[in-house]
Amino acid sequence: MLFSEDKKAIIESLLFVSIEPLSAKKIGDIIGLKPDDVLILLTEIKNDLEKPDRGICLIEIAEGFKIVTKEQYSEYIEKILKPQVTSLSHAALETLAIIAYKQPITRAEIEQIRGVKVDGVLNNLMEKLLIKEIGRKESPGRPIVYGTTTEFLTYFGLKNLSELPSIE
Amino acid sequence: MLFSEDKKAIIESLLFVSIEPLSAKKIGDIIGLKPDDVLILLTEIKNDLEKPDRGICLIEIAEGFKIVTKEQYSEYIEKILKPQVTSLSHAALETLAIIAYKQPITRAEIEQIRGVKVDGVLNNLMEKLLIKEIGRKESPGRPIVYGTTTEFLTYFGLKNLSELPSIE
Amino acid sequence: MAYTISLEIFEGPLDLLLHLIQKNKIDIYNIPIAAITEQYLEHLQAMQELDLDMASEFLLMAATLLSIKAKMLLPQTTIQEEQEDNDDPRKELVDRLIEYQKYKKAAEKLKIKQHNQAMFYSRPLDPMYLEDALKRFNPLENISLEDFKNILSVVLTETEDGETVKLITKGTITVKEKIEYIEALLIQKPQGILFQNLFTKNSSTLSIIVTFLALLELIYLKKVFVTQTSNFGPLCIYPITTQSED
Repeated sequence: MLFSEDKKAIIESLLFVSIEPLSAKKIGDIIGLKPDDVLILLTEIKNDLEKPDRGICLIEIAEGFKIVTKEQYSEYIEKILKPQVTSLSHAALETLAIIAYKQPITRAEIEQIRGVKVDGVLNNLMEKLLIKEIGRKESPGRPIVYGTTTEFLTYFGLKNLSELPSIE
Repeated sequence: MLFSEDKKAIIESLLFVSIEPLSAKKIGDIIGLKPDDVLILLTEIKNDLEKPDRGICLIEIAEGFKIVTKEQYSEYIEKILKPQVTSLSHAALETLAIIAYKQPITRAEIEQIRGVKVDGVLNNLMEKLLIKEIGRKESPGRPIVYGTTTEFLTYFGLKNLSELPSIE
Repeated sequence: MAYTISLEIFEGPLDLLLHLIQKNKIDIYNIPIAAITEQYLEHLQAMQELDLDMASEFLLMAATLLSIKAKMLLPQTTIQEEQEDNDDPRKELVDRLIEYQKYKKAAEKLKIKQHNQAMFYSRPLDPMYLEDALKRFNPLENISLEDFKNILSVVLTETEDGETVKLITKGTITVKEKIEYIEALLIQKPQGILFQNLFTKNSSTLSIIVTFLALLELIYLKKVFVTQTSNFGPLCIYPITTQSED
């Protein structure tokens, strides 16, 4: 074994309590290892969890790593926790898709594509932390431009924006 | 093996998502096993977690079982959770500085200096144990006066208030 | 009513047009504009009769369709220089429909991803750990005594300059809005949220009070539960689970 068992144990404990996905760099900073070495240990943990007597798994999501329950056990989990309702309206999903693929984008540009006003939808998406204002466009009126957040990636199970499904 | 590996995996997934301790009976009800059989599997899980490359452990608490991180890793856990704890805003720091140097001071006097309402900020500082009510002023309405706490001194590593740098 | 309209709510004129195109199995690049315009206007009529809250965009599109229809009825002879593609009055509309359809499909794909991701459960925030971290947390950690002193000096100088800062609070915030806000956040963060994270540092007192009232209402409605492990400890808010404690 290259590293002390200790390091692997610490990584497990960190993944266990963290709400946000943890990057290899962040873990490395905390436990004093290079990101590449952290990645080796993360792979070991990932493999350990793949055994059939384990109920959780390590996923790569939103530029980091996170432990979650295996999907086949969701029916049991839902006897303890409320199902994670997927409550985005059609309008919200469409708007979110436009922002995700065309960010940075202004409200007017979104409205041009959808053909309807989107003020309400944008507020709703911002309250759900799925989008945020990421700056202003250098054009008359300097309109606000919007982009997606880390929570957006987590919500849709994406590692990063390049994993968005192809639309062509 | 007495039971399918599946059952053990489901128990792990349930323990993972539950922050409340789970009783053997409750787990049994969910996965369709007798409490005694659940106990056997819980013991197996407990033993698995005792290995030195694991960062979490199974504890029995309040008539139930719960997974927690191993105590020796708490210093690392803190580093992960710290960002969750909001640090002081500029408004809070300003208010704290005014109180530190001008104590005992009433809310109205602080507002006079800062030019804005400070109710929220005062509550925040009290919640963080940085200031406290230290009495009432002998003036109309007998307003509450505020001062700093022992914790405030501790955080700055001061023996007493006279060690605050002079502002002249 | 001569025909029954489905109560499908269209997200806008483009959505309705795409629906008509699909229903009629029409080639999007060669829309029979007269027929589609007629159907579009019928829908508009029905929406008005049903007193649906119809946005002005629907009327604007109706005008656009009628204008295209009129152009197509005119003889195509006038100016010979304008070539094929450009002189089809439908082109701009078709381009918009194609673009819109692209994102409609993307939304479908995202919906599937969202659904798949909902099968994975995270561990909720455990207040026990937070409590522990808070205890050892020094809110003044990164502030030197010198900085601290300077902060006061700046405040005092500003006051002497007679500069008054006016706080303009935003209009009314209703308990209902805050309830919706908290519920939305909890859907996003089913593992729980800290009470203090419901505000920004700029939140007004009114906003904080209204949020607290909203939280009380949610507790009363049994939609959330709140834990606090010690006096002045952090308040954690969780969505109510379906199980009953035994």
